[in-house]
Amino acid sequence: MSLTTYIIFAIIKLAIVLFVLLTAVAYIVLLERKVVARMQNRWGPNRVGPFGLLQPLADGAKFIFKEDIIPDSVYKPLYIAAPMIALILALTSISLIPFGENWKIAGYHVPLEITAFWNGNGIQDINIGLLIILGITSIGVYGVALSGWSSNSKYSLLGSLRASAQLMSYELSLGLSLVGVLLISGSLSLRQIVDSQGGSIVNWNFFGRLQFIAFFIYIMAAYAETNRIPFDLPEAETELVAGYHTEYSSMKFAMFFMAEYCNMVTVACLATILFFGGWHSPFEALHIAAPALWIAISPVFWFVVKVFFFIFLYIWIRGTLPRFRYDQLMAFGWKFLLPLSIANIIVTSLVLALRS
Amino acid sequence: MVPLSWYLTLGAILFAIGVAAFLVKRNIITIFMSIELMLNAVNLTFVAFANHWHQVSGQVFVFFVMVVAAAEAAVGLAIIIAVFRTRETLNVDQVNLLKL
Amino acid sequence: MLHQVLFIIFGVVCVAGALNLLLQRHPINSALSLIVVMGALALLFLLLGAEFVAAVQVIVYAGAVMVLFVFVIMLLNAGVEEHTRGSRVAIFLGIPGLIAFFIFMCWAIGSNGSALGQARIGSFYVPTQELGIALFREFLLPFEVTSVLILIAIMGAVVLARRER
Amino acid sequence: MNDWILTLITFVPTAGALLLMFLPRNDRVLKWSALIISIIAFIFSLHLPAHWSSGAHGFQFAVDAQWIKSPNIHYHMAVDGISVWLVLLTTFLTPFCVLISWKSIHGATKEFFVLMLVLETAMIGVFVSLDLFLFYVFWEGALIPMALIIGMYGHERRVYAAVKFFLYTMVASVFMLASIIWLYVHTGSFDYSIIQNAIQNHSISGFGNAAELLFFGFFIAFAVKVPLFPFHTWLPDAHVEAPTAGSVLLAGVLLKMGVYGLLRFNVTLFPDQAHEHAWWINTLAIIGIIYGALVALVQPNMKKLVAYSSVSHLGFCVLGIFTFTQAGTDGAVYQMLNHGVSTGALFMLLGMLYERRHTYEIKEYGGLASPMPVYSTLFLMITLSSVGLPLFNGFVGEFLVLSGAFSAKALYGILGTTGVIWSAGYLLWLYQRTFFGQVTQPVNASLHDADGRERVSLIPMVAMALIMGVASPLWIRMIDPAVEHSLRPSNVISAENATHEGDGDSLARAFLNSTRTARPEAAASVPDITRK
Amino acid sequence: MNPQLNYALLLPEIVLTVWGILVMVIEPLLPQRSTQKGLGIFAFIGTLAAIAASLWQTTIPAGTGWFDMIRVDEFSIFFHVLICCISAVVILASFEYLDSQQIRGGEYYGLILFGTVGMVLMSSAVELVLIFIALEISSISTYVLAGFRRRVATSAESSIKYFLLGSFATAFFLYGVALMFGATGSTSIYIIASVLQSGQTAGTGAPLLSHGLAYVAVALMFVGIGFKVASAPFHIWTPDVYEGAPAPVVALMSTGPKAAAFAVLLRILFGAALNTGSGWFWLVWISAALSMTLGNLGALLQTNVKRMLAYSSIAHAGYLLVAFAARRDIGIAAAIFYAASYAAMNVGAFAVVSHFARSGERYVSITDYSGLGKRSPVLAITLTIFMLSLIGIPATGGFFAKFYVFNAALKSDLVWLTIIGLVNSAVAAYYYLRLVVVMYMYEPQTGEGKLELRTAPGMAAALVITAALTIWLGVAPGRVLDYARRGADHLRPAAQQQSSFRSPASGYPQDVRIPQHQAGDR
Repeated sequence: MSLTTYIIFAIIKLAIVLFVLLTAVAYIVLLERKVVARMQNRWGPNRVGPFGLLQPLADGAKFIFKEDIIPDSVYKPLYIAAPMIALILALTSISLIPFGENWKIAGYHVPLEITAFWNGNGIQDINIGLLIILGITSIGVYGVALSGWSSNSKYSLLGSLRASAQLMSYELSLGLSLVGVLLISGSLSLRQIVDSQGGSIVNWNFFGRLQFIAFFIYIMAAYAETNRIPFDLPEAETELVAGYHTEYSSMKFAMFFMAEYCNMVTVACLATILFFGGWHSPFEALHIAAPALWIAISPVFWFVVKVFFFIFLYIWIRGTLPRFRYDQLMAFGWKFLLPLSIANIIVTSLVLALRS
Repeated sequence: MVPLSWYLTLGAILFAIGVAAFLVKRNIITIFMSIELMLNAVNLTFVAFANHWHQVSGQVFVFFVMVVAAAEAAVGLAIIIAVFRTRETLNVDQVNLLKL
Repeated sequence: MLHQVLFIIFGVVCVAGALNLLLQRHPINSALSLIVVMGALALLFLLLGAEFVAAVQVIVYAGAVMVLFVFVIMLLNAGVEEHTRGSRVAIFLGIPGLIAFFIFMCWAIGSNGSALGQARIGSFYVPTQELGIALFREFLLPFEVTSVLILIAIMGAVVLARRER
Repeated sequence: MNDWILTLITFVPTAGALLLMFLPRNDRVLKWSALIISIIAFIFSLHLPAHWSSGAHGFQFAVDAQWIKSPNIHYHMAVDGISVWLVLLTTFLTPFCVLISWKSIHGATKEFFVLMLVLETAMIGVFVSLDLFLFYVFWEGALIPMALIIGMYGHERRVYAAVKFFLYTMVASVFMLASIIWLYVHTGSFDYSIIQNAIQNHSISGFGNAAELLFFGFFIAFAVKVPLFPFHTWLPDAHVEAPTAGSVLLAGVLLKMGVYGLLRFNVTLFPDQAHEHAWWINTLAIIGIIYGALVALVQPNMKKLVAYSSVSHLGFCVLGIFTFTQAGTDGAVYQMLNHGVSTGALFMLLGMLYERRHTYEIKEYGGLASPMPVYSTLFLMITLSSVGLPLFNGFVGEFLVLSGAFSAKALYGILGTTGVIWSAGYLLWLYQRTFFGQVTQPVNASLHDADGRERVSLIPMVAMALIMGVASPLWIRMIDPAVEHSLRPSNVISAENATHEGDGDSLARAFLNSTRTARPEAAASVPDITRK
Repeated sequence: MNPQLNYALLLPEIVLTVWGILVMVIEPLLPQRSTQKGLGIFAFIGTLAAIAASLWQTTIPAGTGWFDMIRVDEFSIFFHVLICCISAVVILASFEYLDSQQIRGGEYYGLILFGTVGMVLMSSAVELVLIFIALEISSISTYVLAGFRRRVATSAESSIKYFLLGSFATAFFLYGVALMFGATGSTSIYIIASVLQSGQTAGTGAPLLSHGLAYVAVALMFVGIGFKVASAPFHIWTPDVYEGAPAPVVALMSTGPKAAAFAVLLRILFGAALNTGSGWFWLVWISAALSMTLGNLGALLQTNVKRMLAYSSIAHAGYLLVAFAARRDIGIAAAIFYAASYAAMNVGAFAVVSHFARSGERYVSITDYSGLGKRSPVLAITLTIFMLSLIGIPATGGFFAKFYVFNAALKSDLVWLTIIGLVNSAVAAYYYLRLVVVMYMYEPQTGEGKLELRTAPGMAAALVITAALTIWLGVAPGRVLDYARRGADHLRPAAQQQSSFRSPASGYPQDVRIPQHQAGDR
C-alpha cells in the first residue's frame, strides 16, 4: 500500500463517517425528543415531515440562518473559539474509534477506523488509542470552560466553573474504571481490547470478566463528562438559564449542541468497545452459517446496535432521573465512585494475579 | 532525520523563555505557569536524551516530572487561592506585606 | 525530510506559544498558549518515539493541570495583568543571568552537536509495556515514593483551600 | 591533689553558680552562699603558693588530658610564677566583689551572683589554660558574663557600654582565633608548649611569612583588652556604667588578661616579631600612660578618672613587658597585681560613695573627711598605694618597670616617669577635692561612715597593699624565674651585661639580687630616684 | 523475594509514612474541640520510632538497594538521625503553638511526618530522580506548612513566595538532572562517578558525551540546591518566608530541608566524584563568600527577630559552604558537623521565638524582647545560649562548627575565604548580641506588665533538648565529629563501591589537593 492510497482511503473513510455521524446526531436529537415526549405522555415533534422526520433539517436550517449575535461585553477571540474547540475535539475523538473488523478492499487491508496511521509501508493501528481518546476528552473541557468565561456573564461563568470542577472530578473515576479492562486485555489498543473479547458473550468484559462494576462507574462518570442528566448541572436551565451557552445563538450554539451529542456517541462507542465486546456478535459462539456479505457487514451492524442501545439509555435516563444537587454531585464523585473504582482495580488485579 | 541538538536547543529556548516569564510577569498564576513551561522544557530534554542513549529511563523520568508538576499545581493553586482570599489581588507587587 | 518539516512546524508552534505566554497580558491567554505549547510538545514526543509519554502529556498536563489553572483563573476572575514596576533585582540580575545561561547552554549543546547524532523516526520506540516494566522494576521505589508526594499534595490543597470554620 | 587543684579552683565557682541557680530567690541565702563559695575558691587557691616548688622554673600543678580528639584539644592547665599570682588575685578579689554587691544590687540578685561566679571561673581559666583552645574558650567565656553584668546592673548608658565592650573585645579576639587556628593547622596541636617548641625549632612550614600576621592577630586581641592607647575607648564607658563589682573585676582582673596574653603569647611565642615591633608598642604604651593621666586630670567624674588612671597604669605594664628586661617584666607582672588590688579597692570605695549619694561627680562632694573619718583614711591609703608611694605596693612595680625602661632606652624611662608624676597629681587632687575642705553640700554632712561590711571588705585590701609594698620578695621570688623563663627565648639582657648598660638597669639588678636573696630591707635601701 | 527490595534500607521512611497515615486516620476520631496535644505526642513517638529505626540501621551492613536507588551507610544514617531529631523537637515545640493559633493537628503533624520522609529519603537517595522526588516531598510539605496560619495574610504570602521561588529552583535542579542524564546516560550518582572518571558509560561502553555538559548540569543543580539552602545569590526568598511562616515551621524548614539539601549537595559534589578538576570550586567559593556577607549585612538592619534569624540562616549557609570549598578529606566532615550543630541551635532559637510570639505571632519584634531576662529567666537563658552559639562563642556547638569549617578552609589554603568568614562572624556578633542585650539590659516595655510566660511541658522539653545539645556539642564534640567523619569516609571513596557497578574501579588520589589555579586565593 502506498502513501497515496492510504490518503485516499483515509479521506473516503473520513467522509463516510462524518456524514453518518452528523446525520446520526441530528436524528438522535429527534429520537430524544420523541422518546422523552412519549415518556411524558406527549407526542413530540410531528409536524415537519412524516412523524416529524424532517424536523432535524428544519432545525439545522434555522440554526444556519439565524442572526449570529455576539454580545458586547464578551471576550471575542475565545467566545468564537470555544464552540469550535468543543466540536473539533468531539469529532476528533470519534475518529479513533474502530467500528468493525478490518476489511479487505481491492486487495488492500483497510481498518475500519479513521486514524490508523501510516508507518512507512503499511497501515498500522494506533496502539495507545484509548489513551488518546482519554486525552482528547480531557481537553474537551476547555470548550465549555472558555465559553462560559468568555461570555462574561454570571450564569455562564457559574456554568463553566461547575463544568470544569465536575469534569475534573469525574475524569478520575472514568480513567480508573478503565484500568480493570486494561488489566484484562493487556493493551491500550482499542482493536486489541475488542479482539480479546471475541468468541462468546461470556468473554465480554461486562459479563464474563466481572467488569460490570467498572462499567457502571464508567457509565456514570461518562454521563457526568458529557454533562447529561442527571449530571447536567453546568447547563441546568432552571438554575443557570442554560449555563455556559446562555450567551450563544445560531451556529455557535449548534456547535455546542452537536459536540454534546457527538460526545454521547463517543461514550456509547467506548462502552461498547470496552465492556460489550465491540463489534462481536453476542451469538458468535453459536457459529451460525451466514452469507459472506453478512459476515462483512455484521460487525458494523452489531456495533451500531450496541451503540444505539447506549444512546437510548442516555435518553431513557434523561426521561427518568432528576438532577443532582451540586454538593451531592461532588460527594458522589469523590466519595463513592472514586473509592469504588479503586476497589475494582484491586479486586481485578488480585483475581488476575491469583489466576496466573 | 533531525539533529538531536535541535531538540535540545528547543528545550533550552523554552526553558529560557520560562525563566524570562518568571522574571517579568507580575500575575502570580502566570508566574506559576512559566514554571510549568520550564518543567515542560526539561521533559523535552529528557525525551531527547532518552532517544540519544536509547534508554527507557529517560521517558520514565518524564512521568515523575509530570507527577511532581501535578502535585505542585494542586498545592500551588491552593496557595494562590489562599493568597487571594486574604489579599484580593494576584499581583506579586501588591503581595507585599512582607518587605523584600 | 518529513521529520524536519514536522519538527520545524511544532518547534515554531512551541516557541511561538511560549513567547505568547510571555507577551500576553491576560492570564487566560497565557494559559491557552501554554496548552498549545504542551500539545506541540506532545507531538514532538511522538516524533522522538515516546508515544505513551505524549499521550500522558496531553492527559496530565493539558487535560488536568492546565484545566486546574484555567479553573482558578476563572474562579478568582483574574483580570488583565497590571503593569507595575517589578523587582529591579530580578530584572537587573535575572535578565543578564538568563542570557548568560542561555549562551552557556547553547555552547554546551552546540559543542556536542556531532556527538549527539541524529534522531530518526522509529529508530527508537518504547512500547508501553517496556515502560511499565521499567517503572515497576528499576523505578519501583520512586514510583512508590510519589504516592507520599501525592498524599502531601492532597492534604496540602485541602488544608489551604478549605474555608475557615 | 596537685593534679586536681587547678581544676578545682577553676570550677568551684561554676559549681557554686549551678547550686545558686537552684536556690530559692531569697536574697539573704543567695548573698551568703555566693560569698562562701567565693571564699572557698580563694582558700583552695592558697594551695598553690603553699605548695609551690620554688626550684622548678616552668609550669606546675599541670593537668593534661585529652578533651577532644579531633581537633586535638587538650585539657591542659598549669601555672607558672606569673599566672599563679593572677589566679590568686582573681580569687582574692571575687569575695570582696560579692561582699560589696550585697547592697548595691537590686533585683535579679540571683542572676548577678551566678554571673559573678561564672565570670570567676572564666577568668581563672584564662590564666591557667595552657592549651590555646582552652584559653580561647575561657577568654571568650569571660566576655559574656562581664557584658551582662555591665548591661544588666549598670547605670544609665549601660547598654551602650556593654555592647561597646563586647564588640571591641569580640571583634579583636576573632583575629586571635584566626591565628590560633593557623597555628593548629600547621602544628597539629593547640598545646602551648608544643607550639612554642615548634616555633623555636623552626619546624613550622610557612611560619616565616605568617609570623608577622600571627603576631598581629594575637596583639590586637590583647591590646584591645589591655587596653593600649588607641583601643582604649571602650574602657571609660564600661567602667562608668558598670556596677561596682563589675568595675572592680574589670579593672582588677579582666584588663590583666590582656597584659598576661601579651606576655605569654606575643613575647614568648614570637620574640623576633615582638622585638621588631617593640618600639611602636612602647610608644603607644607611653602615649597611653601620659594621655591616660592627662585625661584623668580633667575628669569631673570620679569613676571616669579612675578608669583613665587604669589606662595609664596598664601602659606601665605594657611598657615593662616590651622592654624585654628582667626588671621591666617583673615589674609589669607585679604592677598587674598592684593595680588589681589598689584600683579594685578604689572602685570599691567609689561604689560605697555612690551607694550613699548616687553620683560620681566630684563637685558633689567635698569635705567628706569629717563625716566619714574611717572611710577617708582607707581611701587615702589606697590612693597612696595607687600613686606609688614607697612602702605601698605601687612603688615596687612602677620602680621595676621604670628601671627596666631606663635600661632599654632612657627616653622610655623619662617619659614613663612623668606618668608617675601625673598620677600623683590627679589622684591626690581628687582626694583633696573630695575629702578636704568644708562640707559644701549639706547632704554630705550626714553621710554615715563605712559600716562593718564595708570595713570587712576594705581593710584586707588596704592590708594587702601594704604587705605587697613591704614584702614584695614574697611575690617576686616566684615571679622572677617564671619571667626569666618566658623571656629566655628572647634577647634577655642578662645580669652580667646589665651592669654595663646603664644606671637604671644596674639599679634594678641590685634590687633584684636583693630580692632574690629574700632581703626585703634591700628594697628600702635603694634611693628613691623616681619620686618627687 | 527480590534481594533488591530490601525493606530494611527504607525502615525510617516506612515508619514515618505509616505514622503519618496513622496520625491522619486518628485525627478525625478525636473530639472536635479538644486540644491536639495527644496527637502531637503520638506524632512525636513516631519520630522517636524513626530515630530508633535509623539507629537500628547501623547494625545492618551498608549497601545499596532498590536497584541502586538508595544507599544506607553511615553518611545517610547520620542525616536520618539528625533530621528525625529535628522533626521530633519541632513537634514538641508545636504543641502549645497549635493550640494558641487554633490549628488542627492532624494535617500539621501529618505534613511534618511526611515531609520528614522526604528529607530522610533525600539523604539516602543516590539516584538523581529519586532525589528530585524526595526534594519535592520535603519542599511541598514545607510550602503548605508555611501557609498554615490561614487567617493571616503574611502567612499566605510567605507560602506563595516560598512556593514560587522553590518551584523555580526545582526546575533548575531538574534541568541539571536532565543534562546530567544526557551527559552520562545515567542518573545514578555512582554510575555517573564512574562514567565521568573512565570516560565511557558503564553498560555499553559508549563514550561519555562531554564533561562540559556535566559541568553545566552540576551548576544548574547547584542553583537548585542553593535555593533550598538559601545561599546567596539565591537567598532572596528567605527573610520573607521566614517572617510570614509559623515559627515552629520555620524551625523545621530552616534546618531539616537544609540539612537534607546539604546532604544531597555533598552526594552530588563529592559522591559523584565531580571534583576531578574541581570545576565547581569557584561557584562554591563565590556563593559562600556572598552568603556570609549578604546574610550578615542584611541581618544587621532587621528589627524583626524572625527576619534577623532568616538572614542569619543565610549567613550560616555561607559558612557551611566554606567547608565545601575546602579539601574533601576534611571539608565533608566539617560540613556534616556544621549541619548538625546549626540544627540544634536554630531549632532552639525558633522554638523560643515561637513560644514568645504567642497567639497571632504578635511579639516578634526585637524590642518586644525587652526585659525578657526578668520576665522569664529560663526562656532568656536558653535564647542566650542559642544566640551565643550562633555567634560562635566557645563552649557552644556553634563554635566548634565554625571552628571545624575554618580549620578545614585554612588547611586547604583558603586564606581569603577564612578571613571573610571570620570578619563576618565578628560582624554577626553584633546583631545576635543585640537580642541578648535587649533581653537583659532593657526594662520590660511599659503597659505589658508581667506576662504569663509559663513554659508548657512540650516546649520546655524542646528547649531543654536543644540547649543541652548545643552545649554538649560545644563541650564534647568528639562523638558527633566521629560520626561525621565516618559518614564522610563513606561518602568519599566512591571508588570502593564502584565494583558493584560493572565498571573499572579506580581509586581517588588519597589526598586531593586544590588545583594550582586556586593558588590565587592565597
